[in-house]
Amino acid sequence: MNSELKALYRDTLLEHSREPKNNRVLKNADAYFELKNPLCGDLITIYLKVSHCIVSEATFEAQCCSICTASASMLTDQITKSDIEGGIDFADSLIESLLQPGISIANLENEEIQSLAGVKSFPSRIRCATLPWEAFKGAVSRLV
Amino acid sequence: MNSELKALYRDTLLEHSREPKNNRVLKNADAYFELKNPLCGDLITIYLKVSHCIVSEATFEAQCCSICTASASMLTDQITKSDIEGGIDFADSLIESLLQPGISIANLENEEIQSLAGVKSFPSRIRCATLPWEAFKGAVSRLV
Amino acid sequence: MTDLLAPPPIPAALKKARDDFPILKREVNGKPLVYLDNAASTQKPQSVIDAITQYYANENSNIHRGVHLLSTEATAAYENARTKLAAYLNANDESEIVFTRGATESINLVAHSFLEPLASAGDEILISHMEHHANIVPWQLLCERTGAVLKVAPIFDNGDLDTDTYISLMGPRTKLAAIVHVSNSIGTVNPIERIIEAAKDRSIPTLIDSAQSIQHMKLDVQELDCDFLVFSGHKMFMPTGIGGLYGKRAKLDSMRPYQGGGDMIANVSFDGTTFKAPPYRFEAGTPHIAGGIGIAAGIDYIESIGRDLICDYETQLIDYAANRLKSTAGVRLIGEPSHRAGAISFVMNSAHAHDIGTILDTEGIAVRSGHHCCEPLMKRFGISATARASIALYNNHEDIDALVESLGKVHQLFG
Amino acid sequence: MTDLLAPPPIPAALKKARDDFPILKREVNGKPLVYLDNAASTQKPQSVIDAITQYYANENSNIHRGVHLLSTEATAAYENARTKLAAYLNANDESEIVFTRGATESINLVAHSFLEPLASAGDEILISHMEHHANIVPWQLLCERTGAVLKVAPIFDNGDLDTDTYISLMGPRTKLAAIVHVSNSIGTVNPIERIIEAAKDRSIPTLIDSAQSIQHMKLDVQELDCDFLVFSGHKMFMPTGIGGLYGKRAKLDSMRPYQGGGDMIANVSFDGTTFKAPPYRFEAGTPHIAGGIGIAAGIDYIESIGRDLICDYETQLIDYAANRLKSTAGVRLIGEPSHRAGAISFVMNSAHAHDIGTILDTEGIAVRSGHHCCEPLMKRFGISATARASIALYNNHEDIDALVESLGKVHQLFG
Ligand SMILES: Cc1ncc(COP(=O)(O)O)c(C=O)c1O
Ligand SMILES: Cc1ncc(COP(=O)(O)O)c(C=O)c1O
Repeated sequence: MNSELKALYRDTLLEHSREPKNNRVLKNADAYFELKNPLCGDLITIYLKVSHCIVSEATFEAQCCSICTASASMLTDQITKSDIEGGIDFADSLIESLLQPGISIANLENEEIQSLAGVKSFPSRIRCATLPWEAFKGAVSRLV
Repeated sequence: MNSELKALYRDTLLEHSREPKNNRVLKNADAYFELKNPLCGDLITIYLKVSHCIVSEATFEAQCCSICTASASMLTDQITKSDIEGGIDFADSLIESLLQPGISIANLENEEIQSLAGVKSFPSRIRCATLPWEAFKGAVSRLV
Repeated sequence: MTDLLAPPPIPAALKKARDDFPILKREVNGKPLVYLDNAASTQKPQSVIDAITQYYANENSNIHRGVHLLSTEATAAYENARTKLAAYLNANDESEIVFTRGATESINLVAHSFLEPLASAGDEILISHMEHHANIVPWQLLCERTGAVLKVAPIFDNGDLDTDTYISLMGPRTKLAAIVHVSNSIGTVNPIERIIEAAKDRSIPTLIDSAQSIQHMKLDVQELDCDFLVFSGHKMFMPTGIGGLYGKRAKLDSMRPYQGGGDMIANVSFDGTTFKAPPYRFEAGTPHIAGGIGIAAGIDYIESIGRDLICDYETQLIDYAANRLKSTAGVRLIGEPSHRAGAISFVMNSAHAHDIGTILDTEGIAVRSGHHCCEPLMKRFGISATARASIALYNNHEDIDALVESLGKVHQLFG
Repeated sequence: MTDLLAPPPIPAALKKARDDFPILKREVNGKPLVYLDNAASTQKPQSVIDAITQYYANENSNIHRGVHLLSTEATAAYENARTKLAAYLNANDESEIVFTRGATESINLVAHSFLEPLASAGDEILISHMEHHANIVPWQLLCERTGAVLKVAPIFDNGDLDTDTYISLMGPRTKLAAIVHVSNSIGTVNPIERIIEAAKDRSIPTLIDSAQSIQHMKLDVQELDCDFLVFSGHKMFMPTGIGGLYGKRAKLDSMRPYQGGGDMIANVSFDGTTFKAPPYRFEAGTPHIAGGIGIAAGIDYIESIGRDLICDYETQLIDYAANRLKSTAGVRLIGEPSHRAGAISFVMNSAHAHDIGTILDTEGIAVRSGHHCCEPLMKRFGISATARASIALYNNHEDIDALVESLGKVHQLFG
């Protein structure tokens, strides 16, 4: 296995994909958002429960690859208990750092999430990593 | 001027194109047929007056090149006073001999018409020579 | 009893053929390229590439309207491609071959020029559950415009078409029966002879999507007696941006134009415009001339090897591949049709199709991962994506072996 | 006073450019090729030919749906062409560039996806009398389907558009004002800035047919502020079978799909299908990938010389040609527009356009003879055909001189 591939499939990422956290439908969600990657058919739904601008619960449901699953698992972990605005900022800077060749994602605090950085050597997989974060933003936009 | 060009623009042909015979509308025609070469916009109409299966008068009107004009001029000459069936046979064998690379047109009696043979070296001009003959066939098909 | 896992022998003509494709000498990620994505697009032999280069470097000119030599030459070369395609499909006349961008445009052309004027609310269009989006969406758009209804025949769990039901869905209001000949995602070969026969009995026009069969087997449109047949050049060793529609002349004659513009008109005037006879009526504007010339070269190439030989060998190779994949740990085939050509779809217990694709890629192996433009079919099997290996004449058992070996690594990684 | 018959000096960049086009080294009928049929199709520089060869020999793969390297590379190369075209036209965003087969398909796309849903019986579409069939027939077909009416603005005897009348024909029911930027048959440059301005004042959408201007001058779609602009690759040194449509994003967003199939959908299901955002919504099926790559190479080529330099030089050369032809015995120009680009049409007293074309061809000179897909314009001038000389950046005064000399021979022969 070459080194880029090793960097892509780090243990942290594989663990999240094998045993994803918060991988279930949230029946009483305040908002949810379904998003699809039309290139491959990957499909993800993010569910949010929110009170006083704080995410009290975040879950997801997906038909997707290991990277997307791991990314969603980390996302739900990251944003639970955080305030919405902070979550959006985090999502924005993560998406940007994955899309822009120049920017590293080292400056994001969450170390687990840094294991997503491996996709940057695989352009066709970047969208797999960003999809849950885009869905999260979609869900937030639906909150009243 | 190269030899093929000389063979194309023989004196006989140029004379017919400069002073075409029967180049007029036939008011009391029994049938007429307009035909266009959509590749270049050339347009020709053949008019026929017929009695007892003999062409008594044949004329044409055209917006076309020298070859088409000369061919039409020769056509009206050739078919006047001939019986219709013979005219159609003549048209068919002329068209075939112009279209088929193998066949020469030497076996057609009319010597003037043999001056059309030059088009065979200019594939894009063959239709110019056949157009009047096709229009003639169209006009015959309209006779009652 | 034959050994199902014995690699098929490669005929001499095909051993040599591999050298004709320059891209197969390329390395990908430091490994020799193993190209198993042929259902998406095949590679091009040097002779096709040369024909294109030669055209642009020596003959380039617009066609159909010039008296100068370049134009006459280009016109002859382009029309020669039509003649060759007509012979390749054994069409009755070369005017039955319409050039398009590919299978997709061909189907859209039939939808617009043939079916739309005939379709009223409540009329039916019959397709199957295993169609490519190209043979679904144009009909859905048409249904939206006309009120016609799309009827979808089911498939069995093994990926075979439920042909009886397909035929039983042919009714008095069926205005077209369209069917894919070979499924691009699961490789099923459909019994189009039987379908066409049944449709003819009921006077229903037929359209065959041969995008995945024309490069793998002999097709004879007169024997088949279908009304329309569509295909793409880029999937049969030819350039991108060109493909075709075969249509019975009587059908084409009855059809309205598709796009409007130069070259498809007899007369243009503001009082009224008249149109040329088929095929030109359907070919507006400057066509993809270099593409046509590439089609002619591509047909020459295929014929120089022989379609029967290609078909025989490929059948053995795809069966070999299916058998090897079936006995690979962690791999599950999607669709095990009774008659297969060209393609195999599979999933793995642990790794998603995308992950498989990425890992294979680092080994130099190109397969496709995704829904293969067959979302309804994917849904039918309860999945969103598969990995797909698809072959062409230049593939051999070593390619399959490399695939199987690398899938072992995937299995290891994802457990 | 400048000497009207003095040949324009050739800038160094363009002197060298001639060597970039392999076909210009060819002989035709034993004479060096003098290619003056550029309005029909331009020749291709080696760099464009190489880009195509390179693609087929090393990168060929289907795009947009693959995770393997070839597919990723091909997708990037194809999308790079879109980015370059957007920059070339100064579009606001690359999603405003839709790839099509060429100008003809682009206009048909606008007719189907933009105008048809808006057009009711009695609505009007405005064009001019000097349009190419591509900017006439699609609207006629649309009028037939919807009951809309085609309004045609007249032109003056010198071949200039009667712009005042064109503008005065813009009314409350005008749903689109379409106009050719540069006439392909008589070379008139139309005042599109004024026309677009007037249309905007009346909230009428505009379509510019730039098939004959995009290769001769700088175009800035944001400055022009037109809604649509169409062009063909093969007329701008690029491959056949590819071209484009620029459309303002807001307009494109409002439009229904064109062809249906793969790659233009978000979701396909038998319950309902949803479509992608522009430009993909309008690009169904496998595109002409090699064509896109050729577009990128072609733009690089043009930019390496510089559009301003090309435009300046060509203006001088076409004026030189017009002046020389005007003083050639037996020659009559058709159209002497106040502002000319690219093309000159002429007839001779004695020889028909076809005869001229044939004789010039034996001298190695390629011009076009016919109606140039502008039958209404021909009728306007009371003729059925012209001979047309049209230039590109590699032409020079020697080409014009050769033309003029050979016309002398025609005059001699036909008297
Ligand atoms: C002014 C103009 N518009 C449209 C077209 C049509 O272009 P194409 O045939 O490449 O679609 C042409 C080409 O002849 C043209 O000159
Ligand atoms: C079965 C089938 N039909 C239609 C198509 C569409 O072909 P294209 O994208 O070349 O138009 C494809 C190609 O993916 C296919 O596999």
